[in-house]
Amino acid sequence: MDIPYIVETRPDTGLANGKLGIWLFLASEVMLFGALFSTYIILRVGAPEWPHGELNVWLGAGNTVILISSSVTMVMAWASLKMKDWGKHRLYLMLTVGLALFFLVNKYFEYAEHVRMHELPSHSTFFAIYFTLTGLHGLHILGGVVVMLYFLGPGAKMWKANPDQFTNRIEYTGLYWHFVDLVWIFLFPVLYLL
Amino acid sequence: MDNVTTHGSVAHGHAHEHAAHHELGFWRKYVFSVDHKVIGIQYAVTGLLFLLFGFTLMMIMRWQMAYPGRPIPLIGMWLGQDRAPMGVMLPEFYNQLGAMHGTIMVFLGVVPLAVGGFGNFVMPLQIGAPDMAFPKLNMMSYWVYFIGGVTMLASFFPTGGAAQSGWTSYPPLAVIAPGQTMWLVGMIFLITSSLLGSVNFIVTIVQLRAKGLTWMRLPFFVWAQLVTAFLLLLAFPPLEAAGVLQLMDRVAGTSFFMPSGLVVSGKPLMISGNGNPLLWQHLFWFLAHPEVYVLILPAFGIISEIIANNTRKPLWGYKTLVYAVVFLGFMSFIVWAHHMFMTGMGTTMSAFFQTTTMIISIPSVIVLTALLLSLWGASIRFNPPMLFALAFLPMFAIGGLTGLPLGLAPSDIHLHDTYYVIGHFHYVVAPGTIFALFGGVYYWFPKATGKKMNELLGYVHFWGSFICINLVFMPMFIQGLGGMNRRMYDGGAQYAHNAGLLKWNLVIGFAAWSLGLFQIPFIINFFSSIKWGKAVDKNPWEATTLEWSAPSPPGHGNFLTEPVVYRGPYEYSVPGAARDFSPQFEA
Amino acid sequence: MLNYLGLPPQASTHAGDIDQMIGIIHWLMLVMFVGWGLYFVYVLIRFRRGANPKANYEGAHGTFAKGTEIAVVIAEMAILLVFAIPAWATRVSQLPAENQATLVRLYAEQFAWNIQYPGPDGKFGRTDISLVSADNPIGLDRRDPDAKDDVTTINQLNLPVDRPVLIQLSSKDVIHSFAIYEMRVKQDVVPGLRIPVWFIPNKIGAYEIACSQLCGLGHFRMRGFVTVQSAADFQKWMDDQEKELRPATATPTAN
Amino acid sequence: MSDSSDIKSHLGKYWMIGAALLVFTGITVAANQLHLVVPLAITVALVIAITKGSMVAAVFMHLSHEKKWIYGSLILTVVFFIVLMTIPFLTINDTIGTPIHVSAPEHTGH
Ligand code: HEA
Ligand code: HEA
Ligand code: CUA
Ligand SMILES: [Cu+2]
Repeated sequence: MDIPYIVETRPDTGLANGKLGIWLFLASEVMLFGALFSTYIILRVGAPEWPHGELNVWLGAGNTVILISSSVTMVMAWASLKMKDWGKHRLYLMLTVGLALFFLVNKYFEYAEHVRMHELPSHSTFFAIYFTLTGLHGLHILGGVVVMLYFLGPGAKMWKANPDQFTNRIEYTGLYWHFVDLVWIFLFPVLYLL
Repeated sequence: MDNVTTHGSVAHGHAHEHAAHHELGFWRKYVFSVDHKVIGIQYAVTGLLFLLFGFTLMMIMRWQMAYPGRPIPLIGMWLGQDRAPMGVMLPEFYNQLGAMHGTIMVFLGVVPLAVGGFGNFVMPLQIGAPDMAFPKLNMMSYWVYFIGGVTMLASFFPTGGAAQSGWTSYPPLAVIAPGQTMWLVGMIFLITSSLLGSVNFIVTIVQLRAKGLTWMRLPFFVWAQLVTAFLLLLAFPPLEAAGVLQLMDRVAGTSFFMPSGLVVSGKPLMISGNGNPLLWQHLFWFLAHPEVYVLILPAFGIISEIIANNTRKPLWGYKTLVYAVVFLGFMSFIVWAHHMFMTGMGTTMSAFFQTTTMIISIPSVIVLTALLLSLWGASIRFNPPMLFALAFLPMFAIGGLTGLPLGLAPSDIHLHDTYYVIGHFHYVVAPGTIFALFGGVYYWFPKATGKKMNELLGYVHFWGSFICINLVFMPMFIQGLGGMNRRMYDGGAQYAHNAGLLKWNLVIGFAAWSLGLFQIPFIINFFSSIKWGKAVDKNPWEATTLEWSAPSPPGHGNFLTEPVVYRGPYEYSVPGAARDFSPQFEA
Repeated sequence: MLNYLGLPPQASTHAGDIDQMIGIIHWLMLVMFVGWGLYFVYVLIRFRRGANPKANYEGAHGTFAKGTEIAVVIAEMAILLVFAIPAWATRVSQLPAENQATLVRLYAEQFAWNIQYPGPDGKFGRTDISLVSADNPIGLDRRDPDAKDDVTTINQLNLPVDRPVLIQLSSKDVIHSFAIYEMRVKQDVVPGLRIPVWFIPNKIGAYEIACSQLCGLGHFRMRGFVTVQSAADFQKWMDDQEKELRPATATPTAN
Repeated sequence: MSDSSDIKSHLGKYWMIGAALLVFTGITVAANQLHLVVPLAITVALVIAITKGSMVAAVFMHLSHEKKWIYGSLILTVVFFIVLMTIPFLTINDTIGTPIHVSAPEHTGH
């Protein structure tokens, strides 16, 4: 017997295995970031004062724009596969990777500036939570980049052998990617603006 | 009956096909296997070894408590100068043993055995699936767990030794004490492993149920695993976050859990401050309370299977049992701060947590009542698995009932952090969960190996363990009510008010070491039965659930024909049926 | 019941209430355990394979289970509403007025209890962590007028009998827990917070402070002593302490 | 969502949502330049963030039409997420202790 419902959906749940799996994984991620946001609230309310304007709003806003754009290119990369347009898919996926790297480079300059100013995590609880939240988020971006590079490189072979399964994989990668974007949508106002 | 013969003949044809298809080398077959049965056995054996190791740590500690300051016999001289100079245990080593005993038992022993082992091996078989939904992820879960375990073990060796701030790792102590960094890294691996595993479990149960296996036909064990997986999935991430934060406090000099103005051994601590030590406790117990139900739910599942099988009748109130554990799982997320009543909690929140704690005791009462009523009208076979399952009931009852005075904040004032708490939870986890796990080993051993374990050795193991374990944990209630604190290097000998309670330390010590001796028949039985045990066919217990329709041991892909389910899980002694069991898999 | 439970002797006014709760809940536990236990033993004998070779598919009937479950719910809710929540409210929220009580500050550290009495003026002197030293463990600023008459001790807590005691707990380093078993008080000492705990000792005698939260390798020996005295004895002790203080404050401190 | 003609009709929507997200980002930043009082600023920023988040989830992640197991798991997650956001906070604030504010010792880690 082979494992069923890898590509086709199970009639009574209407789902393929991977779809449910990735959503459950995202559920656990929600709780992971939830704990950090909870930490943020408790530390902020308990602090005698909370710094304002320590971060560069324009860099943050720029990175928001980059991530939102990458979400659009990601969904287009999947939609192109659905329409069997391999060339477009490659283009959009590469664009997504490019935007993700752009984000990381931006983040690198931001970090470097803080380090230069001796604004390290040990400086205050604000910088502690700032570095932890954005660092963890950055690791998620990096993870996404690795996965997308895999699908641009060795993983792409599957398109020939099993296009439906490949499309599903891109869809799941997309779900993850949109989630990472979604986290940033909250991180940006919470850390940069408030 | 002719059903069985058809299966048999089919078995032949398929067996050849499989042999030809899947010729894997030794490494892929037994070490880096993606087969849920192999992974399940890997988890189970690793978990058992960790249980034995965790127990050994405790036997050493009980020596120090029974005879404070006397050299440890046999192994004392081997422990080294920074642990036990001249064989006499140092306080810091005692604290390391305590913290690691708790951590190892919970995260490296019971959970891997109950979820990773039994869950992995039995659950796919019981739902008629060929494997887990994501076999490679399954293999990864095991190896990530393995790395976490090795990290924990290795943490004993660097200078400073292992973690010594209790399994609860409360900061600021945990941030300033040695040994904690490796503990945190190990925990992050273990949590990751559990998260991967829980995704796999839920998807498998939701997606891979065999034809005809509706939700209300699921064996109760599968329900228990499903709820457990949700607890792991949603409760563990906050501890992962908390672990990262504590790691930052240790290595990056942050102050998430460190308030301002700390003075350690006379010197002000150079940190930015403004952190909150209670924040850790919230994040820790947000996991750790659901975690204790992770320890008990699989045990409920195992003993339900064994009891139904050996009473030869359906479980009483199957649906009620299912609703009760689902409710239990849900409630377990909102009771955690009953571990924190003494942290200065006000009336409102303490009333909230006392109320939820009392509410959560109700589903446990319902589960126990249903299992007890299942015995009425039964025809009970007292074989080793059944003895362990039956003993579970009153033992869990003692553990559960003693949770009630702890759940009421005013009585917790007296009992908090005394041996009463130690007694409470060991009754649920040791003669409770561990007994259920022993029962499960005896019960599913034939499925995993095709051999039955020796019954006589089983009886010796059961009665010896049953008597000794009660002698270990019952006196702890006396000590706790008398006001003896837990985590005492000298067993509480410093305090005058403990004077009358110290004699129990001797009783407990001897009982614990005897308990250790009574595990020898089990270990012998376990390994020798693999080779010399009585060979059995695929359904030696005459059971009804799906795993017993597969060959023992099941081959790759588990079932010879696609299983179809025709009825509920516990159709024993159906009036008018030819035999006293009507399996799910027979039309 | 209480005698059988082996609780330590009671030495504060509220100890009886807490013990009563512990007693009642243990009665409930005992009834449940013995009731179900008798049933359990009975079924094991009555329905063993030898005595009942053929199991009954239907099994138990009736509403017995529901009845017991409802009884348990009612009992638990009664204990919760009648005893537990009100008892907690009086224990933690209704503190005695500071001038009606013996006021004490307690600074826990690895592994000792540092005690500060406000002295006759009833005011605690300023403390500052930069002043902490071996012979001034709490960093008391003796130049502060409020601090001049403050009595400090280590591990020795003297209290007058029959008068409310209000202790303000704080910690210099890690979490400790302040417990006096005979008084039925226990309160974690959390760094960064000053947490009050109160009780009325009603029996003259010697007791121990037990640290009940793992606080490092010396946790097991972090013991303090409590002496509950008659009001006169306590006053005398306090006067002696003040006398010892005077020469020390008279000579200007070199700093 | 299976055949390609179906997908085509969605493409426009994806671009539209992307554009809307960018506009909202602009609004957040603009609102920030107004220097509103803190509670109002928090409300505005969070309302916008929640709107943006819902758009990503509903459209890009197709949550507007999913299957019941996914909704079920997510509802459970959201419930516990809310618990995690509120109850530790409420408990830490319902304390009989009072915070001791000490200025931190001069920091050497600079
Ligand atoms: C498997 C593990 C497990 C389980 C199931 C439980 C179950 C319960 N626990 Fe326990 N608990 C722990 C593991 C567990 N606990 C651990 C590990 C700790 C300590 C951690 C640490 O500090 O290190 C702890 C600590 C702990 C505390 C904190 C104490 C303190 O530190 O001061 C509290 C307080 O409320 C508590 C309450 C409860 C309650 C109310 C239940 C309820 O769910 C119990 C409900 C069950 C019943 C009410 C029994 C029903 C009985 C019958 C129907 C009678 C039948 C009779 C016969 C068969 C004869 N537990
Ligand atoms: C699942 C959890 C679990 C389990 C099963 C146990 C089991 C036992 N525990 Fe433990 N314990 C904890 C979790 C657990 N404990 C925790 C969390 C703490 C708190 C730590 C802290 O303070 O931070 C604690 C603390 C604790 C203390 C208090 C120490 C102190 O406060 O200083 C004591 C004291 O006696 C104790 C004793 C025991 C004993 C005698 C057993 C016995 O029941 C052990 C019995 C074990 C077996 C019988 C296993 C045998 C295994 C085999 C035979 C395997 C064979 C192998 C093969 C076949 C391959 N434990
Ligand atoms: Cu101080 Cu334990
Ligand atoms: Cu709990």
